[in-house]
Amino acid sequence: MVHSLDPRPPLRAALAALAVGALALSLTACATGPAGGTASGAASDDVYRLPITDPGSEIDPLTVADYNAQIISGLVTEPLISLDAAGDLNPRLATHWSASDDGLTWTVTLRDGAVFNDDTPVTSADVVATFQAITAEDSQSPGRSAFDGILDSVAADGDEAVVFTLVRPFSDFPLLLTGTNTGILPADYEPGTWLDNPVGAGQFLLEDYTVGKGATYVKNPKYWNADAIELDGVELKVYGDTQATLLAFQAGEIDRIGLTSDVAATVDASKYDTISSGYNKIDGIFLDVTAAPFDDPTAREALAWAIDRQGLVDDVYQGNADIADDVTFFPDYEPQPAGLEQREQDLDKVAELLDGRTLSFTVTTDNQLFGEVLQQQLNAVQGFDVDLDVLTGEQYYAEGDDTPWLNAGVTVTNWAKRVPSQYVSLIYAADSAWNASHYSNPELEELTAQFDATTEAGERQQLADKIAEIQWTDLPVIVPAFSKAQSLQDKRVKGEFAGALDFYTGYDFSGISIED
Amino acid sequence: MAADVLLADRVELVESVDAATPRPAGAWAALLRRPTFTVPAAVIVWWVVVAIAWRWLGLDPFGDTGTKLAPPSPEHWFGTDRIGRDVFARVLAGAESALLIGPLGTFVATLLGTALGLVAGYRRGWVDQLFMRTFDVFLALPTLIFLLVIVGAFGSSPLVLAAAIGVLFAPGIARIIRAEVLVEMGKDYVTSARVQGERARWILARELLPNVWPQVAVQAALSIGGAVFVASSLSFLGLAAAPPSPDWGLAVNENRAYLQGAWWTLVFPTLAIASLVVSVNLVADNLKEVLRG
Amino acid sequence: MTGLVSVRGLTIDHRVDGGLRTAVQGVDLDIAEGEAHGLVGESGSGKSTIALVLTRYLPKGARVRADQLRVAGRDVLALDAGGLRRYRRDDVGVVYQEPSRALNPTASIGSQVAEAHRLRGVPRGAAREATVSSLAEVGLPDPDRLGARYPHELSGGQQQRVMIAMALAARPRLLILDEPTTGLDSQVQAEVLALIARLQQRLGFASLLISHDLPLVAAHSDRVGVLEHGRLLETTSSARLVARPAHDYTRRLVAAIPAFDGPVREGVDAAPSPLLVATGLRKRYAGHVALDGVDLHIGRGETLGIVGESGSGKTTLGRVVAGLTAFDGDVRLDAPTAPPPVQIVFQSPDASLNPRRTVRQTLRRAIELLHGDGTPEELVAQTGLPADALDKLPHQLSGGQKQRVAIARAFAGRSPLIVCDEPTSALDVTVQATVIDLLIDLQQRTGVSYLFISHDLAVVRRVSHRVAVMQHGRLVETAPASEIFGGARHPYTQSLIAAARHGRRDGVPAAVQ
Amino acid sequence: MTAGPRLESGPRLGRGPAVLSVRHRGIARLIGQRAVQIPAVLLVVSVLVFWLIQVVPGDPGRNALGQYATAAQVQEWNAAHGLDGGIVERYLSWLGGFVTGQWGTSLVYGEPVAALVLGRLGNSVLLGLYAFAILVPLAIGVGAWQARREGSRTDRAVTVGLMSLASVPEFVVGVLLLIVFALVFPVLPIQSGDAVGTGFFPQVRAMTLPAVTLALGYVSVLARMTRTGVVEATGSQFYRTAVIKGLHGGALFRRHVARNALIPTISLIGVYLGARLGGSAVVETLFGYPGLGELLVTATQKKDVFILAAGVMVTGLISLCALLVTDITFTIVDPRVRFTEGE
Repeated sequence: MVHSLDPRPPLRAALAALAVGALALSLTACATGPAGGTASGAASDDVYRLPITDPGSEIDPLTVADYNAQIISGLVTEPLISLDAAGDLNPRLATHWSASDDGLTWTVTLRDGAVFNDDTPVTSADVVATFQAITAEDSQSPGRSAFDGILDSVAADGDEAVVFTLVRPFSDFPLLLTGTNTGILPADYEPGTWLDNPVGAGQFLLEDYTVGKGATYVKNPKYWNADAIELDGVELKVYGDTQATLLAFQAGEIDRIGLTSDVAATVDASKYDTISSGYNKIDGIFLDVTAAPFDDPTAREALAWAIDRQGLVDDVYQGNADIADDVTFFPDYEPQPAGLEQREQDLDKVAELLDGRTLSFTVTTDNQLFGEVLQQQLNAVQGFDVDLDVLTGEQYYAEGDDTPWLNAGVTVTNWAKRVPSQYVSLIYAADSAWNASHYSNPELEELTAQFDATTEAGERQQLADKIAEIQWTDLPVIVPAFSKAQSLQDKRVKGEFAGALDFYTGYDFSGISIED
Repeated sequence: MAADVLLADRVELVESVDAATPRPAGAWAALLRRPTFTVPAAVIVWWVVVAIAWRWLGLDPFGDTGTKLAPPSPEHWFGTDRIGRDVFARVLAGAESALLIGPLGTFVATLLGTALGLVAGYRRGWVDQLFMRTFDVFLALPTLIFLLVIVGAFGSSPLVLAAAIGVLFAPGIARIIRAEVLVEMGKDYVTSARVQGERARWILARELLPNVWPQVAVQAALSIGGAVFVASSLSFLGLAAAPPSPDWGLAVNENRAYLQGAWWTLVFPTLAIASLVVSVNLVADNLKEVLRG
Repeated sequence: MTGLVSVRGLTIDHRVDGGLRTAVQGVDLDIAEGEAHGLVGESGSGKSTIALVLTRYLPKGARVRADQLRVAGRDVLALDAGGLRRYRRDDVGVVYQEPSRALNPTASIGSQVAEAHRLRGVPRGAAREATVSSLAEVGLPDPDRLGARYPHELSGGQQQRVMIAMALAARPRLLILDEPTTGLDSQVQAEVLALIARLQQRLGFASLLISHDLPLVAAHSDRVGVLEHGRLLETTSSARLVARPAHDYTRRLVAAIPAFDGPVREGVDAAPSPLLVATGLRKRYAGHVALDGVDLHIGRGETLGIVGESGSGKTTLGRVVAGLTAFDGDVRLDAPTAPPPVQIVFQSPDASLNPRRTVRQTLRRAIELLHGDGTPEELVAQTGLPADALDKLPHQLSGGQKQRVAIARAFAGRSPLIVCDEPTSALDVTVQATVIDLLIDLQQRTGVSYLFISHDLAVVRRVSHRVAVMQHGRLVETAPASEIFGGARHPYTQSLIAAARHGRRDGVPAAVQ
Repeated sequence: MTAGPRLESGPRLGRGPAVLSVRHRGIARLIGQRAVQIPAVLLVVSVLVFWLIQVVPGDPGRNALGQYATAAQVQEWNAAHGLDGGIVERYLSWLGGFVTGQWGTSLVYGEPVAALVLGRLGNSVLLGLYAFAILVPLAIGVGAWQARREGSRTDRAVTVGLMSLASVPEFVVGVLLLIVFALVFPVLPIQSGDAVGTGFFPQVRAMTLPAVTLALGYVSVLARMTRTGVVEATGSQFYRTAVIKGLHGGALFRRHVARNALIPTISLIGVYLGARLGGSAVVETLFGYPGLGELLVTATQKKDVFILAAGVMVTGLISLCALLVTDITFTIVDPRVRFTEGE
């Protein structure tokens, strides 16, 4: 440092910085230009822009578990079958499927001419490899659980057909082919390399994925049904915060936002299209039947009658759900169980069942809103003293033998839509790892196996009634509502989504277009 | 050093006899004449009273009033929230948790910081070095990450949170107390005590502590503001108060997406936090001027 | 009236907590061109306030009234902003008590002096040259390079020279000196005052010297005014003031001046076994030698005075003897070690008494620690404190009372040796004398020994049986007081004594008794 | 104040130019000391991070595979990602890798940690610097302006106003800014992340709202500090000297107020800057800005120890270096500062 008689005071430097700052701000203002510029990009191309949250996981179609991670890979890969909005099966890479008479083998015929985006044709070998990878002994794929105890082996039948051999008859087997991680990958796919070479036979090609920012896609010209895809591309944008998503939607930076209470309160829904699709999940209230107070069936029943189901539908699901009756048959499933009384809040019945007792328990969940509303409802009912323990997802689903979601006395856990019998094997079956109620009923399991094995409608109806009655009576799980997906969508988007809005059974943008 | 001077031609009176000595009696009277002290003090008293007394006011911060997201009205002064709870009742009831963790954390911080500062300043040498470098560790750890980890590891009971806030704020207090102790150590009354064969413990507790006490009080007062803010930030991050607690920070977090749609659910808890934090800071400022002369 | 300064009926009130406190009342002041005028008063007398009013630098909340306040032909209270600036720039210069605080610590001294030149329109280059000559003018070494240095890199004396250079840069007609040498060593004090006198002779400005030190003011002023509680008691020629003080208060001030030629204390018997024998004391601080082979001994009931400039090592010597710091060498004390045998009385009772503990608490703890057999009440009585002082905090006592408490604490046990480290330097002159009397009285009653450290030779002369002179960490001369003051052999001792006498202008003390 | 080297008072007889070299030696020694201390502190920090993250609930494998994966699958995944050894062993292997530049692969994203962390760090540093470019002049200006009116109604009103602003959560301020400047008057973008890497002006424009949001929270305390500094400087005896010398206006303020008043403020700026350059999770999340703060929060929640450790190392390094730079600035701005043993 040089000493002079006139040392440069720091203030001058500060003033210089101020000037620079002011300049930067004014330049900033100029740079915005006259147009104002709300909708950045995507004006020239027909790109559908979707908000997602940070997947916080590796992107590999075989092992992705997170919803956002699934969409990132799912736009590129193609399943054998997907579900449409009504819950019906929709052929994709498979064109035809049929079961053997004993229901133990399913043969799936593949579409002719479908190619991966690297130009190699999709063959039965690829399908076999994909399902073998999912169900392998050392598979890390979360999709494996769906096939546990059902799928025995998978083999090619020529180039264009695949034979699935089952352990037991399973009439809803094609539904399993629409599930998690079932996008078909080439036989030589090396796990963990997908982002290096985002291979798939789906509707779009991944152009860029940046962690924390989002992903951009362009239309796959070699898609087997490329003509039906009118979009030039799709853009996924990561938002860390509902507020940010909401603002982005209002500013027209994204085309769609889930219709939640805060969104409904904030935006004028009439300026947008309200779109909805079928059922997507249940939030089950799991009661530990081996521990007080819910080892007592009357306590479980009292609880079931104390819940204001319509209140839950209104407060938790914004009315976008149907009240349920503690059974696992979604309303769009055939057959529907008959003969059960629909439970509604009935305080007299509760008082009678409780007979002066007070049920004290803690509800443990990662679903804050559900927990709060449930607690609020129950604490308003004589005989309930409910505490609430809201955990983060990491805490709730923590690894280990004492993980809260499988061990706490009363838990609220969401389960994506499945077929009724799958729920039985996953959450009612005695040997299931996810049986949070610790419930055991061999009869129910037996009935479910019979149900799976038969395709005869009358028999299925009968079995369904019996299964439902056990679920309704034993009440290890209270199913208060079947939830649906509902979103607001920018009016520039035209067309209807073929499948579910949240793509939980396949990604399908056919028929969607952007109005210029 | 009295800061009662301005850019105009003014000067401190060099000859004033009792310039640097404590002047307790008149000071409090002077405090009570300042609106910048009395108004915030009244706000704090209000919140303290509310924090204790809300239970007996017939307020229900949890129940469903039957109308959701109702704007402020004569029935619901601050409106209702997304599940129909009365925001006014929740804001009043929320004072309890706001006034629990912040002050508790400050207490821990002050205790810890004062003890460390006293010892570091008195012992100097390697003890001092060790403390200073330990404080650097906390400087190097991002606050938020530190809190996330602590809460993740030890839970979010008020005691853990108070301890975490205490550990966060203690280094700052310790540094200031240490500096103060270094100044006091240069004064001859400490030397006197040593010449008379006084034990270190006594010197710390009876000679030094009373003299750094005003600084301790000021630091504590200043920290409360920060601690209340950090505590509500913790709730905001979902690390402290658990639903359905009416905690302000939690309310701000839960309702943040309603700023446009139902501003009352967010604005009133925010104002509550701000009123408390600002009041505590203003009171601390005034205390500082009075206690530090 | 054609004087440079003409003040009539100056009254200054301070607004304090809603009320008014009069700091200065009805003061008249006249200073002729080129005159050296003095103002004397103890702390709180309002003398510094008067100095500030002359520059119209008014304290906050101060109310000034004056029938007339003219300096250099300007009506100071009526000046507009520009006029005030010109007046301050051109007509007055001020030198303050603490140059270390009066100089901007973050600006080089050259730039601060240059400012004074630049303000008068001197161009940059010329200002730099003018600065160098200003610094040379006040006798600073190597003025070319000194300008790049910062205030803290200079000694107190050098800093004060810089202040003088700055104040005189504009060649003002009035130089106000507000306690300009307080806190400086006597030798430096003498040099600075001599410098001012020289410059005044050469440049012909008038000066207003303000101080609590009556001999100093009398020695350097033509006329002196005496202030007490904001009132001007008398203004008269300095010789007359000391010889025939008209006012009671002035008489007391004069009487309190430590005599420089009264009888010195007789040496006590050189007992066969001295209380303390120290040999070969050495102490270094970070490369700087504080003690360099000091040998000394102190007899029982004896006072050994230590004199020397600041930095000579005398305070370190006191700390070594009190066992407060590590050192090389040997200190043998012929006394049990159990209750600490050496106590200290410090310079500033403000710092040496814990401000948060009452007198009773302080004394009771001291009695406990020193195994004394008295009570706080007895100690208070012995040291001439009022009984009601016991339950007061230090700030509720006057400076002299505080020092008595500190002394009482040192006497709480039966410590055979007390180190007095400049015990009177922070006190007003009238109080100094009584504190010294108390120390002597206590020594006579208890037979305690003192190691009495002071830069004030008059005080040392008054209390010491023997005197040791320190310079650069060594004792250059140790001899009975009568010898030292009767005709010192060592040239350094001689120069110290000369400087001390100069500060009192030889004729003046002679007039006192 | 905080962290500054101790002031040593008392006159010191220097020897001309030697004084300068003494100061330079002081800086060199300071850097030398810190060069030893900083790695030591960081080492302790890394041990802490590794140890504490163990006790945080959650499991990387479970996180990656979701709730429907079996325990065996989760164990498999963890083993495949090197999470099955003892903690000491894993720490040492991480440390060895970190020192040699092999920062490992993210457990959450499966991408190289170094690229992820350093890329995000760059963004955060940019944002932090921008925020400070706004904050520092603003706070100093406001503080000085307040000092001029010290004790007045406006002074108090500004104090209370800034304090209130500082006690309103960042995201409330941020959302209000977004509503005004991005929705009602759409001059600035909602999401700042899109503009990253698109050139200087678009990026500055996109970063403006988050930077302003970050800056506003700190204005209060910095302005207060500046105000106190100015008030103290103008009450000082050297200020009196300067006034009586006849100095006035800008020269008076510049030479005798500014530098002295800002000395305490500098240390505060240093500490804040050090903390801010490491990113702010809340603001980054709200504005969709890909910064390090947000990444580290995710890493903590998902127990990605590799990202967390690397992230904390770099932010820690920045904090400590900011402190070092602050201390060096101290010695340059305040000629009184000298170094004593151990500081």
